Amino acid sequence: MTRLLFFGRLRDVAGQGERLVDLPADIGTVGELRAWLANEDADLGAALQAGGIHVVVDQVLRNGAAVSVRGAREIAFMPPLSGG
Amino acid sequence: MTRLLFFGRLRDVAGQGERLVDLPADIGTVGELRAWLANEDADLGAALQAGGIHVVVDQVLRNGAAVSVRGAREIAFMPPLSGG
Amino acid sequence: MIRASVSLEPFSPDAEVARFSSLRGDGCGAVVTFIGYCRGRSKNRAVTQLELEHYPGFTEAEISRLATAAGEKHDVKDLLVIHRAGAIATGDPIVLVAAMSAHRAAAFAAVEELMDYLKTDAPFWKRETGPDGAHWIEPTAEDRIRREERAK
Amino acid sequence: MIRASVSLEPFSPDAEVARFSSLRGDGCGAVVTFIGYCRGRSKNRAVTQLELEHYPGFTEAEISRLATAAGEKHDVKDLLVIHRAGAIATGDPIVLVAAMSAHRAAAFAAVEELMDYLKTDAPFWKRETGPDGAHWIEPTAEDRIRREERAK
Repeated sequence: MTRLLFFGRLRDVAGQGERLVDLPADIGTVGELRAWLANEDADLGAALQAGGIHVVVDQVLRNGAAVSVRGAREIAFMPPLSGG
Repeated sequence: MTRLLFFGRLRDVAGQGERLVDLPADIGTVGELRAWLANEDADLGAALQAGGIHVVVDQVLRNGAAVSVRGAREIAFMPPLSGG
Repeated sequence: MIRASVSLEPFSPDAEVARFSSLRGDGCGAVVTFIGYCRGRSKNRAVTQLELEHYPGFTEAEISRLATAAGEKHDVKDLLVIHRAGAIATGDPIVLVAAMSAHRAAAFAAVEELMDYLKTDAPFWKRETGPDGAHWIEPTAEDRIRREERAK
Repeated sequence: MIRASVSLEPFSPDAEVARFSSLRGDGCGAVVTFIGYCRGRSKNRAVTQLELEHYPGFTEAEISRLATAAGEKHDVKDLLVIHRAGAIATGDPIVLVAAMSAHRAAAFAAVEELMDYLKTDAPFWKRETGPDGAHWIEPTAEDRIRREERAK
């Protein structure tokens, strides 16, 4: 199981802050994960493709569609930071 | 009676921080006051002539030998400020 | 020491600063603190509630990393950061930053630098609720400019 | 409000800051404080005692004037200054400056500016006693330079 986290306005779009999913074996990258999510929820897919979205894989900031998500336990999608 | 105040190293030279004096009637300015004090105490006179000494007459900063001391109740001699 | 934490409950800046400054050695000549409070207005809109969402673990690590960077840049070894998350009432403290150093310039610089970092780079998502509903907030242009000025 | 005082007894910066910040309105977003402590060393000499002589009445009036100038320059209306005088033990607070404002830049600027003023222009005469005797202290070249930079 992989835990997906959505923050800020992405949480609103996703409808919840956290989703536990079984990723299909053919999903190996952030780009493939986004496409898979868009397939089920077009609004969420569009929001994840927008500019300024950062991806954190197992608590490490990893940007770019090619970043691997294989074996990841936690993948977070972060909209632009509000700051403190 | 006029109260003379000496601060910092001037206090050390004067031997005390405060002196109550009866100023002679012919002493009308800071310059005349310094000369009068020097007459009694050459070391103090020299210290009061040194650079950076500020004079405060009745709690108002008033620099220059020509400043009037007539009617003053309190005259303070301040060496360069150490700051806070 | 660099101490960074996120608090889900209201905290007392006075008590935290007292504890922090009690740890100073006799070479410490300066303690600078900044406390940011939740204002009742933001950009001329009334604010009735502020919510700060954070990413547990990641947010603390990022704040700690920013504090370490600000400390190293200004040669300040002792820094404290406490940042609220959750629902914050008007008038409550949001962030406390404190620094101690031998002389004042370093402590001032470290606290200001760290606040500039936090304002733009801390992983928080801020939602303000007012009479006209809730809004997600992003850093202001002024915050970005201060941050960029610092980076020069 | 501008509050400036000289204290002949040790004071608690924590209690004073708590009182000051409790007076903030809901438009206040920032409180900045500086606390200067008596160090055990000065310019690589050990210091066993520090004495700060002041001119009662005149010193308070001058500090108040400097605080008003710093506040007006940065549009900060609420400033607190407490300055020790007398014999000060190593580790004791010497000066507290606190400012509150809507946004942080003004409060930081007012506190730093006022500290720069105080370091060179406050009517105090400072005597440090160490193993090699007592010395009267004048502002450092660094203090004067900071002060002049500010004046530009």
